[in-house]
Amino acid sequence: MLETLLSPVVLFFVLGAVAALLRSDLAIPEAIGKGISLYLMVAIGLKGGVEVSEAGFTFDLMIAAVAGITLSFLIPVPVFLVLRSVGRLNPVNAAAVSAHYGSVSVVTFVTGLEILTRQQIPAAGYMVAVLALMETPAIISGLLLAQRFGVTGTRPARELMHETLTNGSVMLLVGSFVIGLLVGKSGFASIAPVFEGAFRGVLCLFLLDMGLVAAKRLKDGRSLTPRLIALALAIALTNGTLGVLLGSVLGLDTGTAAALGILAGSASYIAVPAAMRLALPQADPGLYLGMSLAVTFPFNILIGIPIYVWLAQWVVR
Amino acid sequence: MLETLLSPVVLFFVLGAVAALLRSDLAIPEAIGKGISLYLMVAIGLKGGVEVSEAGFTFDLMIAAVAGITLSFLIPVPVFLVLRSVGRLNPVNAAAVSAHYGSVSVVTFVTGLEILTRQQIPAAGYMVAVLALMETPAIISGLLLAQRFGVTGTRPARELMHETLTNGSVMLLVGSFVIGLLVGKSGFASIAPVFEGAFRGVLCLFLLDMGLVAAKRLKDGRSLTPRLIALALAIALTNGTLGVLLGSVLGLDTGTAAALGILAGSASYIAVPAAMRLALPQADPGLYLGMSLAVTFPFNILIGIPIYVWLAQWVVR
Amino acid sequence: MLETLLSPVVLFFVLGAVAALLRSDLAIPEAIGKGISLYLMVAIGLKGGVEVSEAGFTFDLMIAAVAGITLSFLIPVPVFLVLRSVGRLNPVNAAAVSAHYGSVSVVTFVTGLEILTRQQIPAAGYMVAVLALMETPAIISGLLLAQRFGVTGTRPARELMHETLTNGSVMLLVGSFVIGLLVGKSGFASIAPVFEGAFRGVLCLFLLDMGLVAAKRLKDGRSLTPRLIALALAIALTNGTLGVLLGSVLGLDTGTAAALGILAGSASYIAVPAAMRLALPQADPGLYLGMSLAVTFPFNILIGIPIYVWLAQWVVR
Amino acid sequence: MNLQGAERTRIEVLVDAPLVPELVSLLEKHGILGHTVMPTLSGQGASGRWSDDLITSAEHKVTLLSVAEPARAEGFLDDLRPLLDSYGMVVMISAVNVLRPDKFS
Amino acid sequence: MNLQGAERTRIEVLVDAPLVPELVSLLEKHGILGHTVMPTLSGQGASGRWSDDLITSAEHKVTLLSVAEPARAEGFLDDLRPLLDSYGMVVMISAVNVLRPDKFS
Amino acid sequence: MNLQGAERTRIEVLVDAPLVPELVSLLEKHGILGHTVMPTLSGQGASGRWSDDLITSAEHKVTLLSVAEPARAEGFLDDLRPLLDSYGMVVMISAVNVLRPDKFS
Ligand SMILES: Nc1ncnc2c1ncn2[C@@H]1O[C@H](COP(=O)(O)O)[C@@H](O)[C@H]1O
Ligand SMILES: Nc1ncnc2c1ncn2[C@@H]1O[C@H](COP(=O)(O)O)[C@@H](O)[C@H]1O
Ligand SMILES: Nc1ncnc2c1ncn2[C@@H]1O[C@H](COP(=O)(O)O)[C@@H](O)[C@H]1O
Ligand code: NA
Ligand code: NA
Ligand code: NA
Repeated sequence: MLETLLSPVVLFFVLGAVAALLRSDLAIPEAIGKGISLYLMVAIGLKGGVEVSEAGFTFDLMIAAVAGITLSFLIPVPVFLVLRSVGRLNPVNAAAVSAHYGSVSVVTFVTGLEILTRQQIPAAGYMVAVLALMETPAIISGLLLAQRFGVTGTRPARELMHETLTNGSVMLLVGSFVIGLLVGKSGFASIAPVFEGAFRGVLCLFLLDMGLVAAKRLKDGRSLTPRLIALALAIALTNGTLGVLLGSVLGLDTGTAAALGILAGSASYIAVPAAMRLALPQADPGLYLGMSLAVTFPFNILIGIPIYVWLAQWVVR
Repeated sequence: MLETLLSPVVLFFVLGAVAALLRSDLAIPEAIGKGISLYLMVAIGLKGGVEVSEAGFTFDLMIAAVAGITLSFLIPVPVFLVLRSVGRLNPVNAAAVSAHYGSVSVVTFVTGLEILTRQQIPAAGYMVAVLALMETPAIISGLLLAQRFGVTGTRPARELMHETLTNGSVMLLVGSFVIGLLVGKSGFASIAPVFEGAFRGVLCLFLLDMGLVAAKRLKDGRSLTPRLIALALAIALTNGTLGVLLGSVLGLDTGTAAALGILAGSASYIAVPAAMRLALPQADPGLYLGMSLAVTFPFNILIGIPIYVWLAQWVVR
Repeated sequence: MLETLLSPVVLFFVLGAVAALLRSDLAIPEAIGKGISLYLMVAIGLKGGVEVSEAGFTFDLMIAAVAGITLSFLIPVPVFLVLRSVGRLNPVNAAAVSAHYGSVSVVTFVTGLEILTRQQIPAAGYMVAVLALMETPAIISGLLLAQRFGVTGTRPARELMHETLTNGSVMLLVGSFVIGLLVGKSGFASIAPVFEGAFRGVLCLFLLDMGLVAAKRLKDGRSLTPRLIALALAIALTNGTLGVLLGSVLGLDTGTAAALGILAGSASYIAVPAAMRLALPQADPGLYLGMSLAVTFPFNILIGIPIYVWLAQWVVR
Repeated sequence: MNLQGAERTRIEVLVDAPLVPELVSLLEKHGILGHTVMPTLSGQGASGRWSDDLITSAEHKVTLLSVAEPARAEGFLDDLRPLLDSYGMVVMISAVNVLRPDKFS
Repeated sequence: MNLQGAERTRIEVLVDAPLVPELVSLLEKHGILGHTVMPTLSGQGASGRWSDDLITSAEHKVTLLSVAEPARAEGFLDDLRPLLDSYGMVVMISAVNVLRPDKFS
Repeated sequence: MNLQGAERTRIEVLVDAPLVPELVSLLEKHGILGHTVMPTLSGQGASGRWSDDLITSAEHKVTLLSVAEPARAEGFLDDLRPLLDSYGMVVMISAVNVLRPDKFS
């Protein structure tokens, strides 16, 4: 675990967090942060596509895809119930937060892949497809939960469906994955210096930014109570463990099962907040962004990922 | 041609266009798009300069330069007449649009170079200088045409001349070309990872952005009629064919003749619109940007370039 | 010296300056310029840290550190006196300007390192740490000088201290240096393509931007008189010479003594102006930015650095 | 002071970026076909401080400016009122004079 | 309401970025030596929707703000009128109070 | 014109970015707890032209907007006056109507 903490990627996250906690004026311009996050999605999509173009569509791929979609759909239900009872949230806030935990965080996933590669137990390339598939089902679950409790969203279901499926990050991930599939290893070679060679370095800069943003949000403490912070940790850990165990039961290899755990344990802070702000404007964005971005995200980067990886090594024979 | 369509660069253009047509919220921050376009101009300028520093100033270079300048000066005249008669545009709009078609598109040129290199018929390095030389003469033609038809620009000729010659993209192209000439192959080596190694990958990201922008503009359909769309296609095809034939007659090699065709067939959407907005504010920007950016640009990327290349292979013995 | 001027890095600076002097509309988006400057600080910090992790904490390092801090503290005093008497500035402006000359310019330093490397007399890696250490003491000196002359800053000393030490560029340099130390050469390998391979190319783009900004400011000529311009040159040259001589006396090697001269001769235009705007709002930013950014910076890039390097080669036996 | 032009109502709404299309639809429903969106950097209100980090755009705030014929502005504002609390908007209304008043009907 | 400061005319012009230097010259011609330019993100009007893509700056819109002495503002606006249609500008005029009124002559 | 909502004082201050926290403290001292900061691109005044290059943020200007209860605004402006010259600020004051007036006390 110390080894994980000494990866440059994680150290830059810590540097960003420390700068924010010391109230430094260090700040990455918005456009740069946004640009890097688009780059990361293209790079990860391409990489997954190229890998699947090599390995072909396997049975494992299908299993993992079904598992991912199922997790994304179902995780919001218990999370919602816990947030209502233990977290004392009203239905609309509980529904909004639960959708975040069913969905996934691209950067947590990417950091996890880095750490798996460093430990020489790489995850299968098709997990990028699983990542893309897991982004949206949770949004539907969350809205159905809100509806069951009498909260009607402001937007017709069809429109919302369209917005969710054409969400920028989903389109970019899926599109790049398809391009990777089409061009294969040979076509990828000429653009590899940018999308493969530069990947880790750029990821460092992005995690610096994420460290700043997450810590600043934690410090401002908008809407976060100790009770909710504890829940944000417990939910991540439970979902992550669930993901690893499911992966192991389904016969995925160590790295791939760990990746499924990382996906299950992570919470969205790009696609889902945007959808929720639109679909459930009554819900408090300070609450759902606080839990996913300021608590669960740093937890996963620093502690969660090492735990899920260790667990996968232990349970996958 | 299918091979062309399967180049990553073109596929990212298609991805951007698809995202925009599906009304995705995918968007590249302005600053990033602008930054990448500056990078591309520096990279292409340097590359051209280094190549000319190797090959020396040849007779071919001079021939191509004169051909390019002539094309840029003369193309606006027939285009203007067609836009007036077939396109039914008023003089000021016809003049503004014709200047765009006499000038050139850097990204179309760069994408063409990529495809020529993939097909192992590279264009001569000096074509970058020709590109820079072709940017501005068409602006003068366009304004002279407007003047002949009683439209007086708002700005004194001298000021306009200065603004056109010191236009950011012209200065960057020419400046980088000169730097490439001065430092030569050995001086370039230390900066090659950025300006050569990363070139194709960055171009992918830029074409993703161009796809988004072009398709969004086509969808909004400002000022574009079917008749004008047809003209935007026909003018590009005619000019491109003309360029290739001229290159062939002048004895340029296959790749270089194709590049001259690509330049002639392309239409400006950076330098010329900025100049026209200033010099002929009465002209409709929705019209000239619609034709050059939303119709001619995608046409050239997807269909025009392969045609010009194929034509060059056929006519250059 | 001609050789220095023909380095791509310096040529791009000249291109930017020429574009600005010709009143070109060439402009690098703010966010890109800011992003690149953050990148450069991370890259230089990492590089220094990795080198020190290889070489260990040596006696030379400590000597250079003490020398650097001392220079940063003391340089403002004579500079203040000269600005008062020869420059005829009022106390608050003289104090603000003097703080800039005690502190350092990261980009001047980086450009100097490039040139030293090209001439095969590289500076020691620990000079990055010295760079970071020299950023802030001058701010304190400047404020003490202002205070002695009856100018009370608007901010309590403790707050100001905190702001200066947690200044973004200081934190980034120090943080990246520490990360470089922790991960060492092996951990750095995976991110080297971004932070080492791309370094020179990105530096070219940044100096293009700096050329634009510096020349535009010189042209606008806000608050700059010929007398102040002459002083800005003389102060830089004197401090630079002082730095080289001190380095030589202390037994540093040629490249390292030259680097100390470059640091001493350079003037801050990022950290110190921000601090002064806050601490001495009565001081004229047009004045201190004009002298440091529009005069001293270009002077050092084009003339100062070659002189300090040549001097170091001459005095260090 | 006597200003040139014709008087119209200037409506400025500080609102989270994802909600802008909703408000534009509402404007159009009342026949107000022109608007401009402008950026913001940071702010502070009852619900705390924020600054644009753009990792997520869910809380990214923008200003929607629309100059409208007074009667239509009234109608729009009436429809806007019930949304104010859940959308967390700040609404400013003032009089402004415009040239070419026919453009702002 | 009784506001501090002295009354001046506030002129806001929404205009394509390349045309700003023209307007600044026009301001200066009328002795109005101060202005500030502010960014915009997107908009909609009679000539359709736009949003800043900055591939080309020809249609990139900005807001030019100038606070001026009323008589000078009148003169400027009179000269501006004939350009309104071809330049496609939106002009807003209102009264504003300023501190240090001598700065806004 | 008869506008909806309750009248408040709208204060806009054009100021160098590093000084914003100072002004926010001053606002808070007078019980004005809401504000929004907006970007600018370039400008011109008595001290010359500037445009954002952001190599250094020392002269980077922003607009600080705050809508406040008139009496509190008065107090804030009184405290602001002595800083005007050294800080080089431009201050605009106008009346504006707001919905949910309790938010702008
Ligand atoms: N009095 C005010 N003046 C200007 N902007 C305000 C004011 N109050 C609130 N805001 C802005 O509106 C946002 C949301 O306000 P609130 O809902 O009170 O948290 C704040 O973050 C500010 O950007
Ligand atoms: N009523 C309005 N309120 C605010 N902005 C407007 C209005 N009408 C037009 N605009 C802005 O002015 C631009 C040009 O308007 P138009 O010339 O009508 O297309 C639009 O794209 C909007 O950004
Ligand atoms: N009359 C004005 N109208 C709008 N903005 C102004 C005006 N005067 C000054 N400014 C802005 O305030 C800044 C500082 O003004 P000054 O202190 O006069 O140089 C200028 O650079 C402009 O951005
Ligand atoms: Na999850
Ligand atoms: Na052409
Ligand atoms: Na110094």
